[in-house]
Amino acid sequence: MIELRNLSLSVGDTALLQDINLSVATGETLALLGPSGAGKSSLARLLLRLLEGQPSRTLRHKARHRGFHWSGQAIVAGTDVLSASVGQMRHLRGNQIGLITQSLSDALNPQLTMRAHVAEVLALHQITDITPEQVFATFNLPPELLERRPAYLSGGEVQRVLIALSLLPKPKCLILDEPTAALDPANQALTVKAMAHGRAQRAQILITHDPALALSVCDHIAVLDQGRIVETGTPRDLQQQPQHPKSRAMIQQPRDTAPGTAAAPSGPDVLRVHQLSHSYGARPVLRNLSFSLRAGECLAVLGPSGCGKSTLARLVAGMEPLQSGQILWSEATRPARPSPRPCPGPCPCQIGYVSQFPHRALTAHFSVAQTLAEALSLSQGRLRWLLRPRHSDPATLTAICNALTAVSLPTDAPFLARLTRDLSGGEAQRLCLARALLVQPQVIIADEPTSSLDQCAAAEVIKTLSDLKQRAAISILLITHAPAVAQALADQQLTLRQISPPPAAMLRRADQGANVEPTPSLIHAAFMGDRPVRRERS
Amino acid sequence: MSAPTPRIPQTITRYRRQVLGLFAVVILTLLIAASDALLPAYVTSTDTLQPPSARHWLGTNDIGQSVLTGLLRATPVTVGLALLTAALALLIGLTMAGLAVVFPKKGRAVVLHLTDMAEIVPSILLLLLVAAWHQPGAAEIILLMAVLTWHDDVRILRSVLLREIGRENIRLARHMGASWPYLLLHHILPAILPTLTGVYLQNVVQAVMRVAGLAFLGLTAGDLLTWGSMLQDATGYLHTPAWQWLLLPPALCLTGFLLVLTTLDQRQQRHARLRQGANP
Amino acid sequence: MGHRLRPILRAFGLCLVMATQTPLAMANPAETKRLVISNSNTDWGLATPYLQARGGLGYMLTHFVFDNLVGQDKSGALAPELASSWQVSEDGLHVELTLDPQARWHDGTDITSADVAFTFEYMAQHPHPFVSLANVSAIEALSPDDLRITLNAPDAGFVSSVLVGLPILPQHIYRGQDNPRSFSDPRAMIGSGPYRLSNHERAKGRYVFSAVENYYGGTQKYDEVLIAKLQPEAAIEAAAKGQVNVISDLPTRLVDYAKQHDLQVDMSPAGHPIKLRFDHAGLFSSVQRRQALAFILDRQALIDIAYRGGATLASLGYLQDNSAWFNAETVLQYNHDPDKAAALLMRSGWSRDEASGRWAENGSPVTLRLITSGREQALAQVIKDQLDAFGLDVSIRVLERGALRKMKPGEDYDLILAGGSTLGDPVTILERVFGTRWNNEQYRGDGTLRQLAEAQARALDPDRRAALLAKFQHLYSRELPAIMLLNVSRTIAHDADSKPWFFDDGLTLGIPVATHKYMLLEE
Amino acid sequence: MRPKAGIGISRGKAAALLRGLLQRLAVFVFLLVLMSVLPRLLPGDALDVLMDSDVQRDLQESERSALRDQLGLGGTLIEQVGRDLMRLLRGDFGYSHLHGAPVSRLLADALPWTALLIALATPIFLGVGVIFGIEAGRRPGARLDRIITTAMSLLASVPPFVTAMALLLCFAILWPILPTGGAEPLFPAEAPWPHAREIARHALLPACALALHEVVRYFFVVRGEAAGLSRRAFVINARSRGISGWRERRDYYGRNLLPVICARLSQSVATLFTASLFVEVIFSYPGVGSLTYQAVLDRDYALLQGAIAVLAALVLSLNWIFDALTDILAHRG
Repeated sequence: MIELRNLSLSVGDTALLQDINLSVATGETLALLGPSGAGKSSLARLLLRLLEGQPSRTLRHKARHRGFHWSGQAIVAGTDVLSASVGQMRHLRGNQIGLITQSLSDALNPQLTMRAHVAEVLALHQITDITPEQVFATFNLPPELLERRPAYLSGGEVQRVLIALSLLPKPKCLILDEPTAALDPANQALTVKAMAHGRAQRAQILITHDPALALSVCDHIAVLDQGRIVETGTPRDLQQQPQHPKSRAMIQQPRDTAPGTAAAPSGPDVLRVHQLSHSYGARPVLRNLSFSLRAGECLAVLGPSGCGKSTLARLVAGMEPLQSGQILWSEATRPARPSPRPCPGPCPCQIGYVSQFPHRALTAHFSVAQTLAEALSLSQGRLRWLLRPRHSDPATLTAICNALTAVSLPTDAPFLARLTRDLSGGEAQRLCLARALLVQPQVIIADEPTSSLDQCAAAEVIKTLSDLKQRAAISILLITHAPAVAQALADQQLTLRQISPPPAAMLRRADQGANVEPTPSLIHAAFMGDRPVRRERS
Repeated sequence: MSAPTPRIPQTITRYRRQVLGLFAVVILTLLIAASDALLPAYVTSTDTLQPPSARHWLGTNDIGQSVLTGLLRATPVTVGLALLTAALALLIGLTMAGLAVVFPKKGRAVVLHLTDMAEIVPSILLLLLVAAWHQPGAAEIILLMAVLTWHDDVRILRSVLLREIGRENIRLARHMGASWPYLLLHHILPAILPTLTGVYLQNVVQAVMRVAGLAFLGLTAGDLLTWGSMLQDATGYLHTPAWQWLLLPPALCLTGFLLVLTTLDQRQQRHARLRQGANP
Repeated sequence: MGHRLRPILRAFGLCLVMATQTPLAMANPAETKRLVISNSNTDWGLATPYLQARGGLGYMLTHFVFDNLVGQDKSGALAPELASSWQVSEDGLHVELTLDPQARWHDGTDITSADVAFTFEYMAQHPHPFVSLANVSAIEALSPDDLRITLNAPDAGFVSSVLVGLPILPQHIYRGQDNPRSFSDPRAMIGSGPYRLSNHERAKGRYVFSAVENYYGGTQKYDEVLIAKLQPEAAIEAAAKGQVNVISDLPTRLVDYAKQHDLQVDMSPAGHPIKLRFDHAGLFSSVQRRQALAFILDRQALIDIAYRGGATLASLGYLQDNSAWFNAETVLQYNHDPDKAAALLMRSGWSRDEASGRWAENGSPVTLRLITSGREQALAQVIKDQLDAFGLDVSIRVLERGALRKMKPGEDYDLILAGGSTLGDPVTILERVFGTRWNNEQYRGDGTLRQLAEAQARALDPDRRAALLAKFQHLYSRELPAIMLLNVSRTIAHDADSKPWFFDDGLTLGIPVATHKYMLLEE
Repeated sequence: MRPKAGIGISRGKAAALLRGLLQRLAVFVFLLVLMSVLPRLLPGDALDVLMDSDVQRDLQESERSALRDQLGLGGTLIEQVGRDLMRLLRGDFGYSHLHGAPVSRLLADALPWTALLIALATPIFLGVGVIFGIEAGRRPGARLDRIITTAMSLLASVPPFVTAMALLLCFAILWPILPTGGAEPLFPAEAPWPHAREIARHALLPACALALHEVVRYFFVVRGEAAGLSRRAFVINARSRGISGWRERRDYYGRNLLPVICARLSQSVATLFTASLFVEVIFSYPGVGSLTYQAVLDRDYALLQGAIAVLAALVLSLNWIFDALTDILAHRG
């Protein structure tokens, strides 16, 4: 059984988990549900003491210590793992506690065959009554996999091998860290089945951000928000009467997914896209796409990842050369005063582009004022060859402050002098918006403006965008995969579909298998943001 | 809206490290220029192989020159040689990396192949060959070493340049009409400065080692006084007590300088990592 | 990881086997009488006239294996070697020789006058690096043991340079060899000397010579002579253990170290003075400036600083005290005297700036360009400091010897600092002082000095020759075609038993090597 | 390395290998031409250098040109360079007039000694570098890591020839337990084992100096990689399965570091030769390094050319082999 008492975990000055109290009895499975990046995986590693760091109490200068530190108690299989010696831990690992982690591409030693992996664990725990073949048979794994290296296994197979390896010594406690996160539904089902193997004899903690999985597999669910457990309960309780707003947001499926109200202003078209097609090499991305955008209107383009949304945004913004089709702008978007330098590309200057990753779109060593001053100079064609734009003259300063006010950012001197790399994600995205506004745009093209932001920041940005739309009558072309965002902003929606299955699947040569159904995962994406980019070894 | 008149704390503080570095380089250059006048003459005398004394603090060498004077005179030469060699190598490397980035496909392949080939040339053989031909003086050493080491920098600089140029901020600014020179000066160079500094420091370490090695083998011009050539002078006296004042001072100087460089390099790396870590 | 180490271990084993299988030089140290000579230099080539390395030691090795016609006795006087007697005719144009009838090649063949005649002809085609046969007009074998050499012009030094220097080749082996420089088979090393090269390991720089049986010239003292390449420090340690008998090139800095190890150290001037030579067409065409330079330089200080006891003051009259023709009385002395030097320079047209004390010619400051090779670099530095203190700027260029020889006087330098031999028969003066090669002094003057040198080379009467040479030395020290700065000492260390043999005037042609082959023979 | 089922060299890999080979060939030819041209641009021709002696008599111009032809030094620059290249292509490395021996024989005498040094040094630096690197990188930031890394940083700041001199000074002069130089005593023992022992005694210090030079590089490479590995999922999974100790170090770190070590070895080939040059000069060890160095000092161009040709061929081909090996190993993951 597992019992956590007042467990806190922090890295550097940032607290990841605070006062976690949990207890899981043998035969029970507890789901720890929470957004990505909240320290759940660190908790899993901490319970096996695989985290490089030290207990807080031995730490004099907390702030100076950059690694992990923790406090509290975690009793796993009768031992407080937080204060256990190295020798004790070595004995506990594998024997008493098992861990199954989320990263599948790299979960097994690339240099060893499956047989070597199994044999290693058998030898380590002195299990003699079972052969590797029997192990594989038990876990529904084809015996020919035994001679392969991990690179030649599919994600589902790797996950099952991992489970088999963890369950072989019959641990009393098992921690599952997002075991199905990277799997397709068929493999998810197989994995869930494998997990159920002998579960009556052990206590399990399932760490996940997928409420569906938590609801279907677990006996109890603990909802984690900002490092604290906000609610615990059985799946049924939580599904029917969630107490905490966060858990409600997380667990309850959004009911109304109907398109937004058709209160669209009927202005003239500012942008008309006609028969647009685009492909990268032999891979078609867009085919015969046509739509139009009216003045003061927000058009949301929805669709799963990889369906060409971002390409569309870049094409419309003129950042990528047009291959076939037409993008037509109305006269209103032409620059009011003649620019001394013609804009590159077919599009006019008076559009603003807001990108998915605000920090990538900003120059890290520029201050807020410099960023805006540069954009202002560029839009006016005043930028000299090598001179850095000045921002101390009153006209520039006023323009900068106006733009910042428009996106609800402060205009005080310290903020103006802050480097963009020190801004939070929401601030940075709003700064991008402010920069876009300086061009006095008729149209703003926003490419996934909220997807890399946390919920608060996303809300701020959405609010800013809708303000802009209403007050400044700016047309917005919103590219998003989140229906919630589209719903909040858009007057019209357009959904793109993938033209052909994506050639790059998550594992080399592994089963590319079933196409992921878009709807449920899209809903998650709206809350969780994109899954962190998988670390691929170069 | 109130009209704030923010005074923005400016460049000096932000680029303190760079400014300090520049300052150090200027001072060093001045010192090198003035060292001849400032330092006592490095003359021969009949006090040969004297142990350290009040008159000669670090003793004298086999032709009666004061080791301390020699050390002081060799310092700007050794350090200057290393810094300049490293700078030239970095410049060539950066140019090649830049070419590999901007050239179209064919040209890029040529540049990269050239780098590959430079990488596999066994540089010591080339050095021996050239040294047999002509013992290089200061200018030749700088040129030779730079030509033999620039390839180390190309790959890393190229990847950094590619990363920076491919970044959205550059693309956006370019789209808004910024010129390449402007982008290079204000967006790209400051962004790759930490990498450049790191590469430069490692170049310096390499240059110190190589120049000292060449001088130690006695393959540099005879009148070029460096720590390496002082070590070379000491080799004949290992069997006499004179090694204590002939060998140790230049060896310690060399080691100390390298230690300072590696420490700087490590700090710089840690700094860069921290900054990267703070802003994913 | 085991399988990865295996090839490495295998290679390692192979290396060990290869290293252990190198032939063992010493069969039975107890029974063999052996002399071990160490030298720190590299390979000296093979012991044949065409394969020997360029340095003196190479010649010495050849000398162990190949006898010449005439040798020297312990005092340096001419002595029979292959030729038991020789006679120079009155007019100096004919030399008649009788060969030692006992002399045999190492393969047992008799040495005849035909071999000698063949050698002269062969060497005319394939020039010997050290000996010129240009003056020989004919050679005829009168009988198997008698022959006559005819010269184009009388040559006072013919016997003491050509006959003493030229190794004789076996006709039956060298006939038909078109390229003797690549003829390196063991037969090329069949000679007439007391030893034969029995083993040579290049990588270790080791030569083993073993005594030839029934050598006609006497009995060998040692059964084996081993020449080993060893750093002097290591050689001293080996000598202390009794493994090395003679250290043939001991650096001065190690003299005390050698003495601490109970070795005897012999030092004597090598007859290779370091000279300061001039660009006679340029700044130093004036004899006053050359003399002034001789007054400026404190030669004793040069020795004390740059050589620290490893050199002595050289005679300024060209010939050094180890020459039989040396005459100290007539040579002028230039003691360190800046005032005299200043006066001489003033007279030569240079002026001294009162404030800075620097010298100038027609108002522009004088900078002397001094070139030298790496060997004399320290000395050049000291000279520069001395001239600098006097007010003359010097720029030093250190050049590799190949480059040095291509430097042109006037264009590239005003002064050259280089060593040069004064050993051997004084006929060599003609070339060394007046020749035009890079290491000659290239002196012209008013011709008097040259006439003297030519006259002594033709003078067959020793007394007359001595008088002429005395006059030459006087004139040389006055005109100073070059300033003989100092005479570097050769230093050897040896144990109590072995007695290295010094010739004051060097080995045969003037090679300053202490280990003459006669030290290897019973007296 | 046994090729494992399903792993072959793909066509792309083969093309890359071939390209590497061609590049190395180009570099090799470039070096050959350079070393053939450079000495000939030097003031003072080879004949002068060969005949440089005080007792050398003056040769007539006819004698000189005859001698030049005989020594194969005649002709225009292009002719001479062409002749050199043809000769080298035939496998004839030329003839050192200074040593009076074919260059190939000189090199054959010297190469085994250098090989011995490298063979002795390789296990030392590989062993120490890899073991310490893994120990430090297994738990980055831990006390052991800090201690080892600091020590290695210190060692890295000492130029290799200073280390070598320090070793010489400490163990051969101040505390003379090992010989100061050479590869063998003057009179080697006759029996093979004592002889081998003597050789090993002589090789110990130079081999250590050589190894110290490389240990630092390997340590930092291995530590960095091991630190990366210790953050990777499979290592964490393995630890969570209870795998630790020797098995973890060997199967999880060692095996996965193999490509990196191999890649490093390919770079090491050249640096080892460089280092052995210094070491051999300092310990007056009769290997290729000191032979080449002496050739530089003597301006023995024939020997220098031959030595550089052989060394370059060795370095380039070894380096190619290691690169290919690295590719194959990296292919596995």
